[in-house]
Amino acid sequence: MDTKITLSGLTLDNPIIPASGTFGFGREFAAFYDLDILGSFCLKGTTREPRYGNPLPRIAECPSGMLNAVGLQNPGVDAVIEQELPEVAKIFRKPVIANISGFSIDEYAEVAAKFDACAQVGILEINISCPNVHAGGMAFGTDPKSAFEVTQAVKKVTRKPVYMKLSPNTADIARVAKACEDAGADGISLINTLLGMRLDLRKRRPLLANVTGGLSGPAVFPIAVRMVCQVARAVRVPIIGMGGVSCARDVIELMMAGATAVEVGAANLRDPYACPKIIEALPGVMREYQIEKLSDIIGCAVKE
Amino acid sequence: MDTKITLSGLTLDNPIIPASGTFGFGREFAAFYDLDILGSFCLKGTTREPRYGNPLPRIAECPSGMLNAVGLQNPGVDAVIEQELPEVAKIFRKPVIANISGFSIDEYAEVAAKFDACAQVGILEINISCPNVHAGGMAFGTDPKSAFEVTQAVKKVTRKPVYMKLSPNTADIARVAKACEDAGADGISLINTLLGMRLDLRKRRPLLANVTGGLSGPAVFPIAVRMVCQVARAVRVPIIGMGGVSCARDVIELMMAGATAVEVGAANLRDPYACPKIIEALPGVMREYQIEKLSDIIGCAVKE
Amino acid sequence: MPKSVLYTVETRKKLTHDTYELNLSGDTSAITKPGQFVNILLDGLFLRRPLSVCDWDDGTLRLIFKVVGDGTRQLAKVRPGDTLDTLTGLGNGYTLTGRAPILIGGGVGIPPMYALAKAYLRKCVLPRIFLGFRSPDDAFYIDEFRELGCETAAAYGSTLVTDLIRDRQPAYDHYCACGPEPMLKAVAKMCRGVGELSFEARMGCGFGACVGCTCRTLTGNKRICVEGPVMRSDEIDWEAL
Amino acid sequence: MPKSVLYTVETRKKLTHDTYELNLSGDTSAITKPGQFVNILLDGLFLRRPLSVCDWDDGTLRLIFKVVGDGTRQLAKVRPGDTLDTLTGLGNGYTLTGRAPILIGGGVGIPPMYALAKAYLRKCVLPRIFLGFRSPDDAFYIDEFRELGCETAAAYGSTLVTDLIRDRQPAYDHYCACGPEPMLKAVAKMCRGVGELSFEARMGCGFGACVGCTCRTLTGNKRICVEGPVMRSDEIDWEAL
Ligand SMILES: Cc1cc2nc3c(=O)[nH]c(=O)nc-3n(C[C@H](O)[C@H](O)[C@H](O)COP(=O)(O)OP(=O)(O)OC[C@H]3O[C@@H](n4cnc5c(N)ncnc54)[C@H](O)[C@@H]3O)c2cc1C
Ligand SMILES: Cc1cc2nc3c(=O)[nH]c(=O)nc-3n(C[C@H](O)[C@H](O)[C@H](O)COP(=O)(O)OP(=O)(O)OC[C@H]3O[C@@H](n4cnc5c(N)ncnc54)[C@H](O)[C@@H]3O)c2cc1C
Ligand SMILES: Cc1cc2nc3c(=O)[nH]c(=O)nc-3n(C[C@H](O)[C@H](O)[C@H](O)COP(=O)(O)O)c2cc1C
Ligand SMILES: Cc1cc2nc3c(=O)[nH]c(=O)nc-3n(C[C@H](O)[C@H](O)[C@H](O)COP(=O)(O)O)c2cc1C
Ligand code: FES
Ligand code: FES
Repeated sequence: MDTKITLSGLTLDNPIIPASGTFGFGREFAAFYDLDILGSFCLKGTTREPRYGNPLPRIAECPSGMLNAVGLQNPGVDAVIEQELPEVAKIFRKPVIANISGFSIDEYAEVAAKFDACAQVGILEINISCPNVHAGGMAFGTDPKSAFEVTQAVKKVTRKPVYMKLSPNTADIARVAKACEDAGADGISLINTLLGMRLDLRKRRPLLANVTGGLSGPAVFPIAVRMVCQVARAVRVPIIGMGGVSCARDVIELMMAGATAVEVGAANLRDPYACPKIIEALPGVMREYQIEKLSDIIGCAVKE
Repeated sequence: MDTKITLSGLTLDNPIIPASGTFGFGREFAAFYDLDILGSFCLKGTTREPRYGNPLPRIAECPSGMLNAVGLQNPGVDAVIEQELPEVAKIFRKPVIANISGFSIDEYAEVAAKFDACAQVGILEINISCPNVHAGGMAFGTDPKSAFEVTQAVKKVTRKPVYMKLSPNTADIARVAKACEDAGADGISLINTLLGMRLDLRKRRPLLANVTGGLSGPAVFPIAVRMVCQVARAVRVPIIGMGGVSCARDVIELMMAGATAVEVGAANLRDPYACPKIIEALPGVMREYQIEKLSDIIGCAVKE
Repeated sequence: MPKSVLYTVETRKKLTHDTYELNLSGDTSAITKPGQFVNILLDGLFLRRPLSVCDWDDGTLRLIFKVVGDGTRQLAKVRPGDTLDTLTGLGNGYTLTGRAPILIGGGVGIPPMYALAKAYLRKCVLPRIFLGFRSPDDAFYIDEFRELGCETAAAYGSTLVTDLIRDRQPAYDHYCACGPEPMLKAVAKMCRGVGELSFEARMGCGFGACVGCTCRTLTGNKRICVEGPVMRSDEIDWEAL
Repeated sequence: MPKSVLYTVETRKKLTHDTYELNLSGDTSAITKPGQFVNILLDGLFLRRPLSVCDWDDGTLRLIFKVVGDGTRQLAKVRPGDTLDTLTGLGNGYTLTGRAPILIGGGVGIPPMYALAKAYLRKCVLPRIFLGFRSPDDAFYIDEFRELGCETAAAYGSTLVTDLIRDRQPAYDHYCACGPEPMLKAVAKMCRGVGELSFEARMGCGFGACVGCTCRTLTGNKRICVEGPVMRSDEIDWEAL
């Protein structure tokens, strides 16, 4: 059973990567298990400045999923590099994926340039689901043009592989992915959360202080499979698939849809052992579906 | 307890309306209960020509939901009017909602004109999630301009209230809704299904013969709440909300988000008694949330 | 007419490494013909799971199923006293045609053949039974059919039920089959005259509402859950399936 | 250090029309302080449900909860022998400061006060207890606190626990409170000195990973599930809550 996969020259022992924002900087999970069993892991979304994020409540329950409106709480890129990365090094010996958010193209580039200097960081994942303050607040990721610009700006300042993380809140995700590839992206990550909302019926107002939040968890899995497939058909660069993955079977499904690696998000919050359980179950499920080498199945079910 | 609501002059005893495509022409449900307890019901999506739809399999299980790729199977508008409507009249004495699909603006208008002559039909619901064969196959409903054009064309041929049914597979549903309102729509219905996909891991190919299908059921409810709210803030015409409704509490939530009435889709397939159960539970839930008159709460939680 | 019934689990029996028999109690008045099916709601799953009626009488119902996924896995764990939210009396069922029928079942297509055999016997017609299994380890119910008094033959692995029938050359005036599609096709191709075949489809509802199971036939569109699952062999459009 | 434990339900007891006590057995070694909580996974619900530790010893754990929604409704139906997938030993807990503490609980904020009272008693400190309930029908555990030997007063409806404390004028050098936010605010405003308050928040994980529960305080951002739920009254930024 060979579970190795390769992302832009970086070979991972297995395709399982905890998703940004659901794994902090790994510390809380290191209390439960040895993080080195993971393929890699994604750091919390990082911005130039420290951010508190949105007021509480930030979390709401949904059928087979959850809403979050954390709002990119993070200590800012300098603190992440100076304080968090050295701590991460103590609990995880493989390269990590830095996740970068920004509200302007400059901010993306500036944060990327700083992470470029960190040996520990293997891949930059650029989250373009944030509202673009310079273009009326629509997310960078819903518009191919701004997706192109962010990609280009980040590629200029780093030699690390750049993976653009796309928002599913768009009518044509393949176009956005293609724009990123055209601008030089080394890979595509998808999907981020779907915009959702719940109400507090008693108080007759939105449950989340931020009004809307991002939907993730198994509920979004069929959408993730579809989008991974669409993007896989549109681009040649590798894809990190995610969205509702909760078991080894889901990993196989996203990979057959075109993902080279798979991030696991909300499942970590529900069950801190979600990733180790998936990694443990993988060989058995591979056997069940007669898969010798995991990298063989990438996109096998959606060839046109 | 007053559960009455009014849609463009049509007063319904309660806001519960089985959604198009999940209720056939009512016959199967009439075997389970008296349909006259419903507010109204939505006929199967009807096209100009009879359609077989997509090959099997057309259905896939999802977490808290399902995919369907029925592909608008229907006997065509003439058969619906000549054969089905008289049968419907035997089991349902209130006005029904006709649901119209088309692949060109002419087709929409032609089918709408035919239903305009049917006294039994109280509202025309125009499903603009279908691919526009004249505009590269993108759905009418993802583009404000074609949504405007369909609305205008249909309004020209009918004096019945016209409700435009929107697709959620778009980055800005409020813009599409606004375009429909500008073109004279009397109301907005939303949401149709989200594009999803599942794979058959054993066969290594898409589970649905059509490759992709539409996701519905509780999984999509938070997205429906968000979109109903966004549209409620963008337009003044009444909204029929739907997407994942499965209990009376969900009805209240969608109404507080801005819906005047609520359609129930996939829940009918899972449990043929879904609608009667919801209608029975409504007064109790109204009491719980201190609602005297259901029409009082429309949009109450999302006033800006 | 379909009906919604809450059945109570009476017994659960393991028949093979992956196949189980459930005996349920509850209202069976909606079941009128062998070949009909029920559709069961299970915790945490959205769609119901269709299973053929294997046997029934006034107040009891028997099902046999193979564990293939989440739903059947859950069903294999029910305990006596548990209840199952079920739509019952679904589908058309077999017509009980003929004086010398052969009944052909493959794998989980075997269960409905049991109720069918009993129904023929009640009409004083003695059917012959042909069963196909993947391997001897997968076999079940051979003895049960024999106990009914029916001559029963079983094929395993690469020997197909059709081989069996070709070998035995039974005299028959009608045939009824249920099993995987390739088996149904082989049976229809080989057997003389018009028979009845029972089909499967992924179902959204099981009672005719969603047209999720509609297939094309030579006599028009048919919902497998209402106008099927049993269809005449001469109406099948094998190309369109 | 949090731990994942499968607890077994030993007993379930109805305390009031909507409030239940559960006694569980299983590994409690992760629980070190009163005021900590556990987070329970329930069938068909995505997020775990946080509940305060009401009492614990080596191998047993007691919870008290009020039915308010789907999760607690399901929890009210567990039967002895059922198991609960639980993260245990979460949060910081109370510090057991003071020689004459008053413990103030409102509604479902009362359960942690029970373990806290016992912990003080083990230190030979006798706390006084002030409890607030919506109505006499909602009252529970008054006798249990008295059986510990603690002077226990209860307020109902429009009489608030703060009224009670104002009336009784207890001598105290520390206070600990848990209950709805308006109560905590009133308590902090009225009570002398620095006390400890336990807060609630909607939680994505309960063990510090999602920062879904982070609140602003005068001493920086704090995750209610890790740096809380118990916080010092002088660090709360009441405006920011
Ligand atoms: C009319 C009819 C009668 C049947 N009778 C029997 C029987 O008596 N015994 C038996 O073991 N099986 C029978 N089946 C097949 C049985 O329905 C499936 O094995 C079962 O639904 C699988 O569910 P799962 O959750 O375990 O598998 P999963 O693969 O997890 O199911 C996922 C989805 O696919 C559907 N599905 C998967 N396989 C099939 C299938 N073969 N046919 C239809 N839908 C499927 C499920 O219903 C569910 O919606 C019958 C099917 C039909 C249509
Ligand atoms: C640290 C902590 C300790 C608690 N201790 C107790 C206790 O000992 N006894 C008790 O009865 N209750 C306690 N609560 C409140 C309890 O967690 C909620 O009543 C419960 O989660 C409601 O779940 P539900 O599914 O019944 O309600 P729903 O309203 O259906 O829950 C929906 C979602 O909102 C969350 N939620 C709802 N109400 C609250 C709340 N008040 N606080 C936090 N999350 C909420 C749920 O966890 C769930 O994620 C505590 C909460 C926290 C944060
Ligand atoms: C609490 C929470 C916080 C998140 N924060 C971030 C973030 O900072 N950056 C980012 O790119 N994605 C963030 N995400 C999105 C996830 O990384 C992931 O794309 C999404 O949740 C879908 O995967 P899932 O369904 O497995 O959770 C967050 C998700 C959750 C649930
Ligand atoms: C099997 C099936 C068939 C459908 N057919 C139609 C249709 O013909 N026309 C239409 O406008 N919507 C159709 N829909 C969409 C529903 O009317 C509804 O918009 C959607 O399912 C969301 O609601 P739900 O989550 O309650 O199912 C169909 C949905 C299902 C599940
Ligand atoms: S399964 Fe719905 S019509 Fe047959
Ligand atoms: S609930 Fe996730 S950090 Fe507190």
